[in-house]
Amino acid sequence: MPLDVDAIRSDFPILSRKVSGGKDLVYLDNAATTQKPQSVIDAMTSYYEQSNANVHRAVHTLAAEATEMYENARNTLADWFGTTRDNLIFTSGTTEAINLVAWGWARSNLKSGDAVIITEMEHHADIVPWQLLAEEKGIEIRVIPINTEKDILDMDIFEASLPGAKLVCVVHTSNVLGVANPIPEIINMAKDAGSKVLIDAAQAAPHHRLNFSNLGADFVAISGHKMCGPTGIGCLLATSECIEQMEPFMSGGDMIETVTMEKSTFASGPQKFEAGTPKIAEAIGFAAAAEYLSKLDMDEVHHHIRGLAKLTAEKIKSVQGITVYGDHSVDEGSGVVSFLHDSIHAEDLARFMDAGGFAMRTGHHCAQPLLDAYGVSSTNRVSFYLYNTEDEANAFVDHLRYVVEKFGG
Amino acid sequence: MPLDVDAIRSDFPILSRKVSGGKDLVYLDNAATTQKPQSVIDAMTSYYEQSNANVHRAVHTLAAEATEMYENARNTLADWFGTTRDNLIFTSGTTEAINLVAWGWARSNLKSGDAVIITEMEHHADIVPWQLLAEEKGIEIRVIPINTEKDILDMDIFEASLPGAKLVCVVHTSNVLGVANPIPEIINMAKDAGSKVLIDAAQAAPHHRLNFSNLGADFVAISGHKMCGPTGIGCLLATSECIEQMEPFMSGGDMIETVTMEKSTFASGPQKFEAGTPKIAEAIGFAAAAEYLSKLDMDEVHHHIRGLAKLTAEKIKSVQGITVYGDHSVDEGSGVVSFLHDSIHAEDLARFMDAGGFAMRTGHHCAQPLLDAYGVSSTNRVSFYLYNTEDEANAFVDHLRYVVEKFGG
Amino acid sequence: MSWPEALKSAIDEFSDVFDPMERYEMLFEWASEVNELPVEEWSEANRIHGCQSDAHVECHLENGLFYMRGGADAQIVQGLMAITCLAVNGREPSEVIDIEPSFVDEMGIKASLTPSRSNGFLNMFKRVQEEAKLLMERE
Amino acid sequence: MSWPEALKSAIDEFSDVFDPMERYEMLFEWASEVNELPVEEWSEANRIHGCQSDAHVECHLENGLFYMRGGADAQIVQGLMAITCLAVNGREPSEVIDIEPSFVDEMGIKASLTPSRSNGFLNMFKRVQEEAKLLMERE
Ligand SMILES: Cc1ncc(COP(=O)(O)O)c(C=O)c1O
Ligand SMILES: Cc1ncc(COP(=O)(O)O)c(C=O)c1O
Repeated sequence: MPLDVDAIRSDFPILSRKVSGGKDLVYLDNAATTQKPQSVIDAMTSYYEQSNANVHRAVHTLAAEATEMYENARNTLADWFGTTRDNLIFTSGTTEAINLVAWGWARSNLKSGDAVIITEMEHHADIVPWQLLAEEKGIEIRVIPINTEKDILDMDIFEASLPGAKLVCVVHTSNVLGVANPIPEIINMAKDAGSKVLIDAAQAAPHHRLNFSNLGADFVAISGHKMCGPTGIGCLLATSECIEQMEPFMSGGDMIETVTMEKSTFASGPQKFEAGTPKIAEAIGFAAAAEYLSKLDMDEVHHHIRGLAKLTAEKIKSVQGITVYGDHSVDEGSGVVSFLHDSIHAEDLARFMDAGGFAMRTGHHCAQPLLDAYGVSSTNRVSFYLYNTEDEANAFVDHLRYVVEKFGG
Repeated sequence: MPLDVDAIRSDFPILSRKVSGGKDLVYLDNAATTQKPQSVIDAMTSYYEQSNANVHRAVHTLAAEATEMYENARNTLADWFGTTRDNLIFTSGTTEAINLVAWGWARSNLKSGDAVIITEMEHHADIVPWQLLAEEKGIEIRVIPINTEKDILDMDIFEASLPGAKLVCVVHTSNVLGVANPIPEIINMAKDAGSKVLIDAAQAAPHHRLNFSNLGADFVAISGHKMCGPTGIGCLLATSECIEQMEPFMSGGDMIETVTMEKSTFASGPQKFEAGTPKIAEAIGFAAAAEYLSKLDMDEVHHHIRGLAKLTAEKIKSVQGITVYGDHSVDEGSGVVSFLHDSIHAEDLARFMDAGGFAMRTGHHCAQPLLDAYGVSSTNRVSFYLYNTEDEANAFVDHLRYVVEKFGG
Repeated sequence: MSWPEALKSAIDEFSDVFDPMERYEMLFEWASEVNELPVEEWSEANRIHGCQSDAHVECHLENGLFYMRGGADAQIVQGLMAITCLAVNGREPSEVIDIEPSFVDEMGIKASLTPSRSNGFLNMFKRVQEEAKLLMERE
Repeated sequence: MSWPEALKSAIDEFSDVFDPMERYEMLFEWASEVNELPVEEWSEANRIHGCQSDAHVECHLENGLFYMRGGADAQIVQGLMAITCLAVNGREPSEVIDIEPSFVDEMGIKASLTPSRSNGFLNMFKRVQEEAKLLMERE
């Protein structure tokens, strides 16, 4: 059964906003962050209005309620991501999740000369932490280039790079191209070569129901705000084996077992990496987002989002002067379409589109090396989500055509 | 003019909650986290319902609005804390702020043999990061003991410990004792000795208007959720000199200048330490909290809170079997009162108090070394805030008396 | 799950009471009814982690049936142990493993069934079930 | 702040227009009116950081009065530079330092006056003011 997009739209209060002199908002910047359904906003409001208290280690009613809500949020999310509460560490987002792997796991488990594989398709969040670690520890970074003809990773180079690699870090779905990488194949090859695997699922989690157990990765990094959840929260999924290998990163309250002035001992499991007062309302909101998505058929969600991207890519390709980046002929991939006009500056184009009510992003999308590979320094990017409609996609194409006709001469 | 506590109470929706079979909630766990006024909740809701977008680097209307709201939040908070936006780094709370000093500043600016001074009064958040750093870098930790007779730090030992110290880390106001340390004196002495100073202001910021410029500290760590703000946000105030000395900690998007596969260069100022999608709604909520407080006379707020603590401490001292910890005869200090009964277990006592509607905390309050110094492993703790009333304090004392009469035999 | 008679009547007794204060008082009284583990037998090995109180539990089989003894320095925890004894003692270990800890909820005691490191009751109950499992395997 | 006549009439012209699309179109046209800094003179030294477009500005004094020339690869940014020229050119550098960038707001152009690293207009405007300051000090 196809998605009831009208019903979905009515769940998102912001979608009735007007912008740019009374125009309907057409929000096409979902790869940057998605909007939030009322149920997510309400979950947080109701937490603050009814049950707010610091969690853990207190017996009073509010603290018990808050703890229950917070820990149930962990259960809900673990369940949604196909894992257990003992394998889910709350972070502030994908960036912190990857940093936690770098600082908490790689720093103590890799040594000088060990190799970490990353790809040219990565977001800065999956590049810079490895560069800093490499500099500090003398770790070798091997980069898998992208084949810019086919918009895919060079799997031959990947295979050749595997011997001696201790960690493979790869983005599930590119935030610039919308292209999905062959993740099962990558994980299998890496595992066969004895390497751990970290998947950046920031763009994949919003429209796939990831199953951590089935996936077979060692680490998966996710942002809540890109999948209907609040800002300031995300999670790292990690195998029990890896969690046990990890050293404390952030330290302080709640992650300890005992503290004396001489020495401290640490909690086990996820809690060891969750120092300080947790992101309580955020965890509750994130779980409400998973609950919201759980009521939908995620295959349909994917189909819908990807369909809009394919449609849009196909149509704008024929607009004079427009180049589309990324292969949009395949069904895998996300709702992202990057493009450029050959004479209208990307920023001007974005402003003209905004003037028509269309919210899209322009820039390097925190993926400078990928753009370098394509020989550009920025792209225009639209990215669809479950509440976008075919009418919106068509209106976008029409307005783009109008702008190009007017200014593309 | 004294506070209009009735008016204040009506700003906090949760205060009309009933607990424990219809009893009025008397929320006395404010040192753990405070409640949120409607204006803070509304600021976040309205952000999500009207303006949610990822900030920075996009030109569309929502992104511009969100960026403006987020950056104005930084201005508001910098202003509230007596500093500039270039000296305020958003973190998830005090814990992350202190970790940022440890990982971002101390790790690259201290070397083996350098000394860091901490005190026995610290929260685990200001102990464990230093222990981890000491272990890694061979840094010496010098501990200033507390004089448990007078409930103050031993300033002679402090003075004697200063030579060679590179960093003094001290809690402004104890979360267990409610005692305020002689911060100006400590800062002066440390500065004279050529040491940097980090102040843990988690408990002080909620009822003092801190002025970072006047204070003269190098670093101040603050949590939003303890001062009417949302969970998941706080900040580190740092001098420009120290910010310049700091190396990147978390890395990824938004904190870079350029990224290539070979090397990255970094943004300057606070942004260098704010990797990834920021805590947007949280920053806006935190600023709304500062705005809420800015409408009150903070001297009166302090006076009110401290007054309730003094009153309560005085009254419960005379209850049979009760020992109060901390000196509550002085005007400085917070709304915290820790105590124990000599035969009723702290947890039982907390449950009995909860049954009467009184929310208080029990445990080691993430300050095990301090409790060790007093020879106890946990305390009962009430902590007052601006919305608490004298009636609530008195009702608390009455119920405590009743419980002690009934079970303290 | 159908509860043993003794537990049933305890649940009835508690759920008749509306005021949580009274309910805690009752639990406080139950504390003395626990099959007590004397303080001399408290050890690091039988300590329950994640309790705010110092709580210990010892489990064994008698004629193939499960029995626990407990002790804690907090009376309410000890009261919860006494109630737990009603639920588990004299049962097959395989039954003990399957018992849901929901009886405390039915009693109206906000022991909170959230899995969290510091949830004393739940940690105690899980420990009892783990011991039952071990005893069963060892048989 | 009272604006120079030329700027005032530009402000009037813009604020008469309701549709943001039209306003951008107008600004696009203004782009050609900037005291242009030819591409040959674009250098790393005169590049404005924090713009999404490649934008450059050169400032100097003529008879003690301030003048800027600008160039950018994005037309709207260049249009904003042209408007800025109206605001600053031919003024005392000390006046330039005091000008508020609010004129773009009055024109109804959502250039957003938020201080943020990536706010192109504001970074450009600040750069112009810094140059004015330098020129004043150097005098
Ligand atoms: C004195 C002190 N320092 C640090 C912290 C840690 O703050 P947070 O948990 O918000 O990071 C607290 C709060 O528990 C505190 O009271
Ligand atoms: C592929 C990818 N990785 C990582 C990130 C960083 O996520 P966050 O900013 O939520 O930490 C993003 C989002 O911008 C992304 O698209």
